[in-house]
Amino acid sequence: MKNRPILEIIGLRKAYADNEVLKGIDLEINPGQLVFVIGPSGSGKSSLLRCCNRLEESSGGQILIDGDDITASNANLNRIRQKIGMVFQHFNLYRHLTTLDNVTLALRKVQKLSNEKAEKIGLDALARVGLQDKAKSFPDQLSGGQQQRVGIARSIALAPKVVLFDEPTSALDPELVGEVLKVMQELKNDGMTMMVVSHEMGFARAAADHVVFMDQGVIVEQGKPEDVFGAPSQPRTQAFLARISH
Amino acid sequence: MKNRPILEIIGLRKAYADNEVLKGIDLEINPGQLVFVIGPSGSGKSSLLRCCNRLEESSGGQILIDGDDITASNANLNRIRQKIGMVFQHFNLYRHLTTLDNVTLALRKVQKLSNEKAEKIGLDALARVGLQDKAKSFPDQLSGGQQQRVGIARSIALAPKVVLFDEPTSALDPELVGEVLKVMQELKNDGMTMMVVSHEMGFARAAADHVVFMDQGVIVEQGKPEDVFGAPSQPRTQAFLARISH
Amino acid sequence: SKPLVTGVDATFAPHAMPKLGGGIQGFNVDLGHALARQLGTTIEIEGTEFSGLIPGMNAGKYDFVLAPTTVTEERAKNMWFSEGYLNTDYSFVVAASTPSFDSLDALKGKTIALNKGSVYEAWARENASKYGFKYDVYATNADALQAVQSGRAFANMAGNTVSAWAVKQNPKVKVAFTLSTGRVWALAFRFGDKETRDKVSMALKCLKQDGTIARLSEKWFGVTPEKGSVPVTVGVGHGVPGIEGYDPTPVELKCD
Amino acid sequence: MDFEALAFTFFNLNVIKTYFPDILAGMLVTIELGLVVSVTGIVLGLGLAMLRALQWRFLNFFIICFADILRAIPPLVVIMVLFFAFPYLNLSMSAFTATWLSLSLVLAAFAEEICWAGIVSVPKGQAEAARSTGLSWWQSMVYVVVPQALRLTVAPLTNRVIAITKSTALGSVVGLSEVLNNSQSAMSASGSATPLMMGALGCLVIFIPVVLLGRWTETRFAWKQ
Amino acid sequence: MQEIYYNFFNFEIYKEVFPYLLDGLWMTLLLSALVIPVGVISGLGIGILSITLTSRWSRTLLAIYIDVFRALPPLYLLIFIYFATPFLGIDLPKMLAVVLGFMLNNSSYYGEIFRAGLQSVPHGQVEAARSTGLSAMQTLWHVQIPQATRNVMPDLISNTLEVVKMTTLASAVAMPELLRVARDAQSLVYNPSPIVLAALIYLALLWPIVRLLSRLEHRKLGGGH
Ligand SMILES: Nc1ncnc2c1ncn2[C@@H]1O[C@H](COP(=O)(O)OP(=O)(O)OP(=O)(O)O)[C@@H](O)[C@H]1O
Ligand SMILES: Nc1ncnc2c1ncn2[C@@H]1O[C@H](COP(=O)(O)OP(=O)(O)OP(=O)(O)O)[C@@H](O)[C@H]1O
Ligand SMILES: [Mg+2]
Ligand SMILES: [Mg+2]
Repeated sequence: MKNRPILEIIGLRKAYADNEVLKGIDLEINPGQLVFVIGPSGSGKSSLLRCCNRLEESSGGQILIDGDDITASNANLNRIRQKIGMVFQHFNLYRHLTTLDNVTLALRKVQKLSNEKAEKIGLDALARVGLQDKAKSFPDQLSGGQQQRVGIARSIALAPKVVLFDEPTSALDPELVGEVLKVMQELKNDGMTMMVVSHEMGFARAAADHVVFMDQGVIVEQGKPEDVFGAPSQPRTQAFLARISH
Repeated sequence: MKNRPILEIIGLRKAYADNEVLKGIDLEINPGQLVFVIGPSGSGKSSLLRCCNRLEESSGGQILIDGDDITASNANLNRIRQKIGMVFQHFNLYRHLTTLDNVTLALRKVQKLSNEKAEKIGLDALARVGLQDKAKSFPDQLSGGQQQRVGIARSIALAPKVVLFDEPTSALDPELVGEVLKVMQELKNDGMTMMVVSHEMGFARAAADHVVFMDQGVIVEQGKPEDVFGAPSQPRTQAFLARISH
Repeated sequence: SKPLVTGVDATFAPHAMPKLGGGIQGFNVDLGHALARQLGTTIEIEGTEFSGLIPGMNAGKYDFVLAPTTVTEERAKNMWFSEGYLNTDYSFVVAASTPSFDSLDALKGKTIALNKGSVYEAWARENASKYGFKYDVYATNADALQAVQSGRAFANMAGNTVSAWAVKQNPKVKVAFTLSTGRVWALAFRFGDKETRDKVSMALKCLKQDGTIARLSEKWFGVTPEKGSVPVTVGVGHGVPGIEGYDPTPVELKCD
Repeated sequence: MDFEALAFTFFNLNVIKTYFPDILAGMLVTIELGLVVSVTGIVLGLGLAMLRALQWRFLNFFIICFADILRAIPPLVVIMVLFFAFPYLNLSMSAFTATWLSLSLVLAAFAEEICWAGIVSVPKGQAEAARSTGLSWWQSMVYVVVPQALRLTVAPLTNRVIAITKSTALGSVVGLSEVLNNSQSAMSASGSATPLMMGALGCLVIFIPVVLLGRWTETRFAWKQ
Repeated sequence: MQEIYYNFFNFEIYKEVFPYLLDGLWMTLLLSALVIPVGVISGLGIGILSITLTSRWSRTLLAIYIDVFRALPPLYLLIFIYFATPFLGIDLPKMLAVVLGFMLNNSSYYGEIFRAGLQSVPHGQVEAARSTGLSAMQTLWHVQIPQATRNVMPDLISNTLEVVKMTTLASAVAMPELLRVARDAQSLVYNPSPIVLAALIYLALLWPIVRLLSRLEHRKLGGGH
């Protein structure tokens, strides 16, 4: 079982009405891997991530998380979702709750932990992102970088098997990007499995185990970062990489 | 008069309550120049721009636009503001108006042009940013890059003497940044005077005539882009440049 | 036995009005209690709005309407009445400084103020053009009288008993003229509810017979009814003669 | 179930025939009053909200007091004071005027709060963009901020307009013959509860279009995506 | 001027009727304590239905419910519920009838307010909550409702003020509250001072609440200078 991938995406399809935006995606993520997904706007990157914890219903294929099929109609969604964290571009912190309450809400309400236990775990998670002293602050009192770090703490507090990041730094001032990437790097070092959609190529080169280039709903090219970035084999990949490094 | 700067900032100070965020800024911008302003978050870049068209009241010093003192208590604000355009980080397009109406509102209401004249000028401005076919669209129907280009059209439609850009691309997907920078480059080629706050160093190297590095309310270093970026003389500048190119 | 339940509109002094210490009082409230005593039972009298009284009675929430109700042919199409227990004449109340008058001609060109939904409103509607006056209707008689005080109306027309009370309370107004009408106040019952009507009417007859009504008139209006007037004259049948719902069968008085 | 008795009480045909004209006349008064109250109330409320956006301390204090007081006291009292007390100051007004003015003030108080919330919700950048192109403060309010604010206010304003227009019934204290009063008068005169039913139906006829108009406006002015 | 004092600010009458008005105040408080929570909770239910129902039919039915009960004058609703139900063989206790009548009316008003509030919560909030495993109900309760409530606090306050004042209608089914008691007292002394006194009591009761709640909102101005 050691070799079993944590996340297995098999022939995944997704259509909005008549518009098919994922046209059969196959992807495996092994424990401890950081998979980096790039691709032009509208290529389906977000849709892929959102299908993985069923924020969107897929229209075909399967997604297995640690062996559980999240696309099954009888899947215990709320349980499986605990295994798969998600970090959003716009943080989506609960504005009415303190940082700590943001992090502990699911612990208290889904895992039904006592307040003390949840708080302990929550403070640990905040410590991992370097924000234990902001536990009592509200999101509106934090900078964007801090908010995103709380967003990360919120998802790792649940001890997920894999965390999905959807452009975690693209709503941030360039100066604040670094602090978030640093936290992600530390998670990676601690052995967390991650799938990251981002345009931070520098980070991808440094931290990714595997890079996936998507376009128009299919995986066009994938491989080690040095291969995909250094010597892309597909013209579409080449064009894209040229474009974003204006 | 040919040599007279279009924008002259003389000993500008700005305080929010007790917190002085601009501590005597002196800066001149000559016709056709593109001045690039960089600096860490909170250093006062936005405050500087906002004082220039008096969205904020300065607390000391003078700002002369084409010879008119905009900080004078009897300044005819609405007239002077026509001479100085502003492009915002979050576009700030009027959501309830079409693209064309966004561009023509001030022409119709401030310059009191007839609808036909205003439309003609508006369509010209939209054409300059490559969006004449989106005249009847609403902002929510456009991509971020398109919205920002409309924002630029809105300010150049008034034929300003100088346009201020406050992080015009930092709310955009990396893929969309290029199209906005391209428009800015074209403006520069057409001889528009501009002051730009941005983190797009590549663009600064290519297009800026002059780079200003601010920190804690003062100008720490300034000069040609190759000097400031290539061989910064101040430790603060060096640290900042190192930080944002993680 | 089950207590009688009824309601009054407590904005109708001195027939029904609040007791400042709590509860309600007035001629009709006393009348209600006397009726109950006569019937060997008790009575619950609720202070409510006139709008709630008629639907309340039809719905069976109230056994009858105790609030002073002037008998009219029109109302008799939808409810039954007991015989009258008081005459109701119409008094015109004016500002204290206005001279008294002795005929309706004095109203020519003037505005009078009335209580909404009252017989006075109906009267005014019929007679407005004849005497050349205008009229406004107000939510309560107190509002109508306020209109006179504010100079918005020349006179307020209301039942003589009510006007007498108002004048006693408020030295800035006075009764200028009283019009006799021959109308009576009676208890109102559900249309066709013969059993309750006959039972309560019988008790009313007894109260006339033993002088209770006359005593209440003295207590609340300071007026001793003349011999032969409605408060002291027991009618032959149940109801008001000449009005729908009248049962002319002579009634044999049975009072305990 | 006693349908016959129910019908006799609430759906008495004879009574309906007799009082139909009265109810109709009352409906006209309600519609007329409702229309003028809505217009003046909303315009006044919007104006106050805009003035409040000027943020002049002294003025704001009065606007807030106005809104608080008129929202907290029963409109009945406002009507009575205007109608009965003002004549002593030689300011006499008709029942219609007094009711119109009072309800307009009350609606203005509510509308001010609603519009203010709407104005606050428009991002600061909108006004800044307008100001930076040379629009005056007033122009940026009128052409940019308020049109966007109003979208948010349609739903709560509809609620309030209906509620306030229904309280035209309070006009009865000053002798105004609108639909609810006429139905109550008719009930009292006829001794039947049927006119109440007629009044209620009359209200439905008047207000359902208002509600539908509110819903329509809301969808019509949703942001074009 | 003296006339105004005599008729509206008559301290002797104030003193005389004050204890009596207090009885009415208790009834107002009691009614409010029952009617407001029921209205808010049922309104929340309607608001939640408004954003969750998807089928055309159920949405139309809900809209009809909301619109009819917003359009019907609550006085008639009360009268019909209390006085028409006996014909159907149901005998509702007074209190229940009042609560039910107000519930029908208030749930539509509060329902529209909560709908607007729930719609104003960004969808990302829901997604974040669901992605951590919170169920739909938990998301609603812990994330959407608290934020929605904040966003529509001004409307909630305004509407609640209206509801407190509206409890006066309960006097139609013989539950005399503050304003009604003041009207009775006015008719007793033939002087409108008790009404003004009642208004002052309302003001004393409601104003602090309004101010306090407004404080909690932390609203900032968006409309630039
Ligand atoms: N809710 C939706 N309804 C309909 N179409 C949608 C929806 N969400 C996304 N799409 C469409 O699906 C396609 C893929 O969208 P997706 O957001 O997955 O792309 P992306 O790669 O994440 O792009 P970006 O870089 O802009 O975030 C796009 O064409 C988009 O218009
Ligand atoms: N309205 C305000 N009230 C009080 N302080 C303010 C206000 N606006 C800005 N400041 C403060 O002024 C300082 C300078 O802010 P400014 O926005 O000019 O910086 P900046 O260089 O544009 O930063 P960024 O890169 O984050 O946009 C900061 O410390 C900020 O907190
Ligand atoms: Mg995306
Ligand atoms: Mg800035």
